Amino acid sequence: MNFKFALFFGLTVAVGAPAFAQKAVEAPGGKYAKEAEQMFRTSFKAENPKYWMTRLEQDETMKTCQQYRDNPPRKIGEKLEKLNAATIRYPVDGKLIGDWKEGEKLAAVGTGGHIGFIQPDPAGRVRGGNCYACHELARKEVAYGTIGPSLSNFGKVRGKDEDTIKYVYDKIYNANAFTACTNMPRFGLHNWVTPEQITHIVAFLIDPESPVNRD
Amino acid sequence: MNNQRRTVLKSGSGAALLGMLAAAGIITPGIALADWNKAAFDAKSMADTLKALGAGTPADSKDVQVTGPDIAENGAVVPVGVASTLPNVSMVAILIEKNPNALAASFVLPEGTEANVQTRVKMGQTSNIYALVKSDGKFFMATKEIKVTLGGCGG
Amino acid sequence: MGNPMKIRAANKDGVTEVKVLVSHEMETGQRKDSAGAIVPAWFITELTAKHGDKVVLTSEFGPSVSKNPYLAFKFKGGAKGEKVTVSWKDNKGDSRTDEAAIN
Amino acid sequence: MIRRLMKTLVGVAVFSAFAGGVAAQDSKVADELAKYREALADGNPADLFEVKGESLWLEKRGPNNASLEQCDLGQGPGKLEGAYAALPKYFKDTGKVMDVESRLVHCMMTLQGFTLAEATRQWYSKPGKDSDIEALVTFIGAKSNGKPINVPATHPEEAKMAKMGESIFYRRSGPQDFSCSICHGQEGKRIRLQDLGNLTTKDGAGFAMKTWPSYRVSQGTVWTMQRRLIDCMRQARWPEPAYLADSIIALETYLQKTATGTVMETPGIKR
Repeated sequence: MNFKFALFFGLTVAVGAPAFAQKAVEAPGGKYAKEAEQMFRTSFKAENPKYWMTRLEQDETMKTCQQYRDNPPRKIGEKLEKLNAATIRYPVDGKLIGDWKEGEKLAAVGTGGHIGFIQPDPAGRVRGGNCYACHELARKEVAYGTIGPSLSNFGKVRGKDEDTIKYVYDKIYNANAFTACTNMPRFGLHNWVTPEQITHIVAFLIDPESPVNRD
Repeated sequence: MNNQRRTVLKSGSGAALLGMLAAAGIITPGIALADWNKAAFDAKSMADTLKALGAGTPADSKDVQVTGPDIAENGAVVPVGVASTLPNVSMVAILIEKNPNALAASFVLPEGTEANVQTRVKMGQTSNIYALVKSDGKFFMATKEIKVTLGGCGG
Repeated sequence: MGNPMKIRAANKDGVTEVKVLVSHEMETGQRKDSAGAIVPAWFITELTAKHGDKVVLTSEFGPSVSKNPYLAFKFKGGAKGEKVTVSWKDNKGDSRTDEAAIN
Repeated sequence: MIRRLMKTLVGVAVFSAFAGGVAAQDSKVADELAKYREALADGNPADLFEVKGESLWLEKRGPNNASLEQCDLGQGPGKLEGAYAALPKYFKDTGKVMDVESRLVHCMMTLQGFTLAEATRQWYSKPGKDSDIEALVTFIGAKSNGKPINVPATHPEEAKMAKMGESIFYRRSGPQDFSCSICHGQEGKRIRLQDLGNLTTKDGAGFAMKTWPSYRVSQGTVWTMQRRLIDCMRQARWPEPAYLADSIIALETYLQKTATGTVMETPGIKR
C-alpha cells in the first residue's frame, strides 16, 4: 500500500508540478483579454462563410483551458472531465473494436478539414486521426511525433480485455474526460472521425495482429 | 547523343553556324545545343531508362557513391549526389526507381571535371536512388534507399 | 528570361567548386491546379557551365529536379577573377545566362 | 480509478524496457535529419528572393514612379539595418503597431501610390506567380542578419499588443481543440519529425523567430511571418485571417518580445 501510495504521489507531482506555480499566473492577455477576443474575432476575412466562422466559437472546456493556460486547478479540471465524460457516444451495434487495417490508414492521414482560401482541402478529402503527428505507433514508421506518449506495443502491454477496449475508445472519443485541457483533440465530440472509425483506431492499438503490436 | 553534341561543339564550322544563327536572333545559344534525351527522360522503369541511356545492365561498383541522407524531411527537395573514384568518368546520372519517370538528371563531364556532382530532386515516395557512372566507356551503378517522411500538421 | 541565378565559384588547391541556384518553377506536369486541371510541365531541360570558353559541365534535367534547382560540381583549374558562365534553357524555349567571378 | 492508474504505471515500466532500442533508432533518425537539413542550408533558394527584393526596393514603380528607398521601417527613412529585428513597433504617423509587412505596404501606398488592393494582391506566391512582397521582406529581413531581435514593447500600445498576442496564443477552438500553445507551449517535443519550440520561452521563441523569413521546401517559396501565422490558423482548421490583420500582428509582437535578444539568422530554410 505504501509502495502504491509512493508511486501515486510521485506521478501526481510529476504531472501536476506546474499546477502549484499556477496560482500566481494571470489569465493570458491580462486586462486586455476581452479586447483581444474582440480583435481576434474581427481579424478574419469577410469572405469566410458563416459556417466556417462557427469554428471560432468556444465551449466551456475551451474557454476554461484558455483562461488557465491548459492547466486548470484540480477542482475545475474535475468538473470539466465530468462534463466531457457525459458526451461520449457509442456505435449502435455496441462493438468498440473494429478493423485494425482501417485504423492503420486513419492513423497516418493528417489531412482533412482545412478551410480558407489559400490551401483548403478539396471537398471529400478523408479526415484522418493523424495519430502519428503526436504518437509513436507501429515501429516501422519513423516519422512520429512526441507530443503524446509512445503507444507502440500498446496492446501487448495493456492487453485486450473489455475495460481496456472501452478505455481506448473513450479516450479517443473525448480525451478531456480523463485529463482536462489535454493536448489531444476530442475526436468523437467534434465528429472529426465517426464512432465506427474510432473502433478501427482502437483495433489498430489493441489487435495482436496490428503492426503496433507486431514489430 | 553526347557524341553528336561533342562533334558539333568541336567542329569549327558548327560553331560558326551557331554563332551566325545566334547573332541573327534566330536561336538562342541554349536552344542551339538542344538534344535533350527525350527517350531516357520519358522512360518509366529503371530498365527502360538504362536502355535509353545506352547503359545496358551496369555492374554494381563500390567505387560509385550515392550521397544523400537516409531520411528526407520532405520529398519536394531531396539533396542527392553522385561521386566516383573510377577513372575517366565522362557521364553520371541520377535515377529514382519509384518516380513516374526514373531519370532525374544526367551530367556530361568533360576532362578536368571531377566525378562529384550534387543536386536536389523530388521524390514521390520512399525509394531507391541509383547513381549511374560511365567510366572508360563502361557503365557502373550504386544504390541507396532514401526514406521520404510526412510532415507535421498533415498539410 | 527568368530571374537571375546565384552562382558561387571558389578555387581551392587548384580545384574550382561551383555552386549554382537557379530560379525556376520546375513544374512536373503531374500536378493539378485548384480547379482540377493538370498544370502543364515546365522545367529546365539543359544547363551548361563554362569556365572561360571551355565547357566544364553539361546537364540534362527532367521535371523531377526540385523547384529552384541547385547544382554543385568541381573542375580542375580556374583562377581568382576568371569567369564561370552558366546557361539554362527550358522546355518552353526560355533561357538565361549569368556569370560569376571565381573567388 | 486506482486500477487504471496501476495499469498506467505498469505500462510505463514496460514501455521503458523497450526504450533502449527506441533511443538508438531515434538518434540515427536525428542524425540523418541533421544531414538533410545541413545539405539544404548551403544553397538556400531564399537568396534568389533576396536579390530580387533588393532590385524591387530600388526600382521606381507605381503611379508615383518612386522607389522604396525613403521607406521608414522604424529606424528612419531608408535605414534598413536592424529594422526587421525591431518590428513590430508603434508608429506615430499611423498611430498603430505595425509589423514589417504592414509597414512595407504602407510605404508602397504612401511613396509609390499603390492602392491597398494593388499592393497586397499577390502577398504570397502561387506556382508561376511570384510575390513581390515575399522578395522585399526577404531582402529587408536579411538586413537584420546578425542583429539581435529587439522588441521590448515598452510603448503602451506595443505592450498592449504583446498582451493581446499572448491571449490569442492560448485561445482554443475549432474541431481539433487547437491553440498555438498545444504544440508550442512545452519543451523538447516534435510533431512527426519537426521539432517544436516552446514559444513561451526566450530560447524557444528566439530559435523560431530568428530564421524568418524562411524558404519552405515543401512550398517552394519563402514564407513571411504573416504567411507562417495565417497558415498556423489554417492548420488549426480555423477560417482564414485577413492579411495584415491585427491579431497576426499581436501574435508577432508577443513572439518577438519573448524572443528579444536572440541574434537573427535569416533567411532560413525549412521543411
